[in-house]
Amino acid sequence: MTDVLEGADAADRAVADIHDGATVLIGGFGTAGQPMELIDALRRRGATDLTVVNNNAGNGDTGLAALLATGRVRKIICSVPRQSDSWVFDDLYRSGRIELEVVPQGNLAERMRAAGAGIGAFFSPTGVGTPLAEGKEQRTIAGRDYLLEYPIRGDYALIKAHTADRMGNLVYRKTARNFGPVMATAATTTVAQVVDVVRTGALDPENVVTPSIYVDRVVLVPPEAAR
Amino acid sequence: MTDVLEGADAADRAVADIHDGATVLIGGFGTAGQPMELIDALRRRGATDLTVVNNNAGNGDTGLAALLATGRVRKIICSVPRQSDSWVFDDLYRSGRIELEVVPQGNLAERMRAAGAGIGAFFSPTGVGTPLAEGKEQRTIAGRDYLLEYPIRGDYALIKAHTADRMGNLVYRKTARNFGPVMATAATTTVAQVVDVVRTGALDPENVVTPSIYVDRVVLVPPEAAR
Amino acid sequence: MSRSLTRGVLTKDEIAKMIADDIPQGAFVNLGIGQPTLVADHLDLERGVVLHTENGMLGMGRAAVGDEIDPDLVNAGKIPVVETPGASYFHHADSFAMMRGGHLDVCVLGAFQVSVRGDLANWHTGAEDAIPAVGGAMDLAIGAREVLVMMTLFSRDGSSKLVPECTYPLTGVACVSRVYTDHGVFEITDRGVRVREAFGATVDDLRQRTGLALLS
Amino acid sequence: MSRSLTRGVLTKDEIAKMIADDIPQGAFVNLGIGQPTLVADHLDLERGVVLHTENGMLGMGRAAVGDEIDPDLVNAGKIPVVETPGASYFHHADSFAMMRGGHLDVCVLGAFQVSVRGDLANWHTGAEDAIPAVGGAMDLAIGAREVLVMMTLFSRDGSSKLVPECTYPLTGVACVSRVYTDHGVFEITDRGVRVREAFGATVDDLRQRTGLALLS
Repeated sequence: MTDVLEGADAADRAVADIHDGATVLIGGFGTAGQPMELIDALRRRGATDLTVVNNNAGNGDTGLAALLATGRVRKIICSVPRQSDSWVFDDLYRSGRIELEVVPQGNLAERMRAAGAGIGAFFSPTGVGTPLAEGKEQRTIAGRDYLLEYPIRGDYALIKAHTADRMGNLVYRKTARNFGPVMATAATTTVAQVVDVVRTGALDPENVVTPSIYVDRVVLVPPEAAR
Repeated sequence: MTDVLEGADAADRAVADIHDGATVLIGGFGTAGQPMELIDALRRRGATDLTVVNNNAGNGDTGLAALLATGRVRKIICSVPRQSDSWVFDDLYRSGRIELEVVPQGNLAERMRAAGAGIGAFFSPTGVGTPLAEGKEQRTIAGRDYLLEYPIRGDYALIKAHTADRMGNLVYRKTARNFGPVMATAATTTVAQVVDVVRTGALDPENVVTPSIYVDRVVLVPPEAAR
Repeated sequence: MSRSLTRGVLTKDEIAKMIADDIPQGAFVNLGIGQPTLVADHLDLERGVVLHTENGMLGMGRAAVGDEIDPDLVNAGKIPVVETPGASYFHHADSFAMMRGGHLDVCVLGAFQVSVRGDLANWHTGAEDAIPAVGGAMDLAIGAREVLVMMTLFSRDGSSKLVPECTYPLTGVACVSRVYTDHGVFEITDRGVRVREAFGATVDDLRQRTGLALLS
Repeated sequence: MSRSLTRGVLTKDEIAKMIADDIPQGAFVNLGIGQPTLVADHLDLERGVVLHTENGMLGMGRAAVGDEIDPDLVNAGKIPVVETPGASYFHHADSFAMMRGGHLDVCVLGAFQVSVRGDLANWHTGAEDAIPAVGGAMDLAIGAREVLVMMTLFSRDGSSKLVPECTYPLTGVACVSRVYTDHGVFEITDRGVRVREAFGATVDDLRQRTGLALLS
């Protein structure tokens, strides 16, 4: 059953049980699909020793970067940590205050998909013969080389969708969809912020992207409340 | 680029290059999503020594059962061969005229998904400790047992969707979706029969289920032409 | 070892109702092919239970009648059904990912045999000339968080279907958590099989008839 | 070994146009971040080329301007773009499945180095204090049917970026099929690197300057 949370403190209530040491999958590709209000609430929550999974490692001084700046993220798993405006992460990394696991973007997505789909591990074609193959089991199958990759599971997923119905079915908008549907399947508890909540039955069943079974909490962040 | 074929002989033209020895993935779960006109065209085509992948092994005397009855299918890979009306298959099987690989339905879907996604093999939770585990590599990962499963690729996929646009983007209808989107990704050449073809741009990009990249040929079978 | 003990005390519908009553509010549930589909008739939809069908749907409703019948909308048994508000459709790989990824709260399956440690045999009689058909049973057995079995306690020849070790080929290992039968409800626990309820028989009767050291 | 040979003869736009002209009709194409995005400006959309972007879209159009800018519609470089008729959106796992499954006809990537056997190095300089960022480069390198590289032939220090063996950490092994540079176009073949075209230099000039036994 999905809880639909509304009101000024909805985001804070939605992340209130995220515990120290939790692994948190955070959606978004750059700012598209990034659940800003949920990340801010997680920062206010104050849980420490977190592992964060995101495509990037924060941009500028807001959102994920602001969370990293608190020093409460022990490790980040991402494909593109360094960017022109990733100074918060860069500083933490260079001073040895954050652990980094760089994962090719396709493996990042597929490893979370595997977690959600009950796959124990899979042989991936990506990264063979590169430094990222170090320590990984390699196998030749039907004449091609693969590396064995393991699932990435989250205790929580914080994602951004566009519209939810009251049951928790989700649809997304354009390329803001990105990691959201995959992360929703890979976490024990999935929290989705949306700009609109509609009555159950208002979404066409053919067009639901994330079925309600994957969504535990919906947080309504109307456009005027979003930054 | 997707070819859109129309007219009385469209289905025949769409399967005209299916060669002896081909592996053909055929969509459908029972009759829902079963591409009847394409199967009939494949039967008329006369290619022999085929391997067919379908959830079932034919029902009654039409469609897949009629194809099997020609004796031109060497092997069938499916999850539910025997049903109350699978007499054509039953007879072929009992008289040793067809080879059978029984695959749990989830492995059937996931093995085709793996073929489409470039995965070399994957550790599946299904079938451990059962007769279907025989001969398979077993491994314990994080305390759970898995079996190694390999991709199922098709030379051709014959599927049924509801509507295509001129570029080959597809949408399906209700539970007739079933194996179609997965098979479309797993075959070298995908042929989709549809009841309607619309102009490019008429399908909402948010709601496309099978992107055009996976579709090589669209065959228009208007409702009045379908049985 | 009377005939009356072999014949069930509860009807299929009564067993189905008992299972339905045990399904928690808001659960996501898959009902296997055959007898378990009867459970749907007893589910109070007000309690927000959502039915999954392996052929790509959440929010499956009851059997379709009359004009509702649509060949594109069927359940795992290929019976036409209806759609409920809040339903969604997805393809087969996504449907089984949902199942195998542990997202379904409950599934209800029929069985030929269940062992005291929860092994399930429900896909193959083991007969030499039988054509095996596994469908989604093995995926459900390992995928759902709780696997409930609905079956008669005794087979037609009078032998118990709750057994020390399955003699039929297995569907899944140590996967069943509770067995609903016409003679009683059995919990599979780490310490053994516990009789939760017995109908028309004492636990001792059931011990004698099944030959199992049932806990009470 | 003149300065004029180190400075390219072709501009980035001219290289991009050459690549665009070589992309077959109806191809599904991914353009990497940075210089390769210039190729989009030279693609004749009448030829039915469809652009894929790793962040979940087929049918990506040109950069968005003015009111077209939508923060929910960006390319892999996070630049706002527009959508073309026949576009589709999908999630990240589906997007990379499309890439890794070998469904893209062509991708165009930048490079630090390409080896004579087609090894690609474009993600990491190997410097001790560099923070590595791999993105989707390794997936594209092994996924696209044809991997084209767009780069200057020489680095700022004058050394050839087409090399006998990459000294930078690899992105992919034996994956590049053709290299477009400001001095020439190079085909990676089983027998070695063949100069398809040379600009403002003879093949011998290029042999001498790169130190490679180039085929002509």
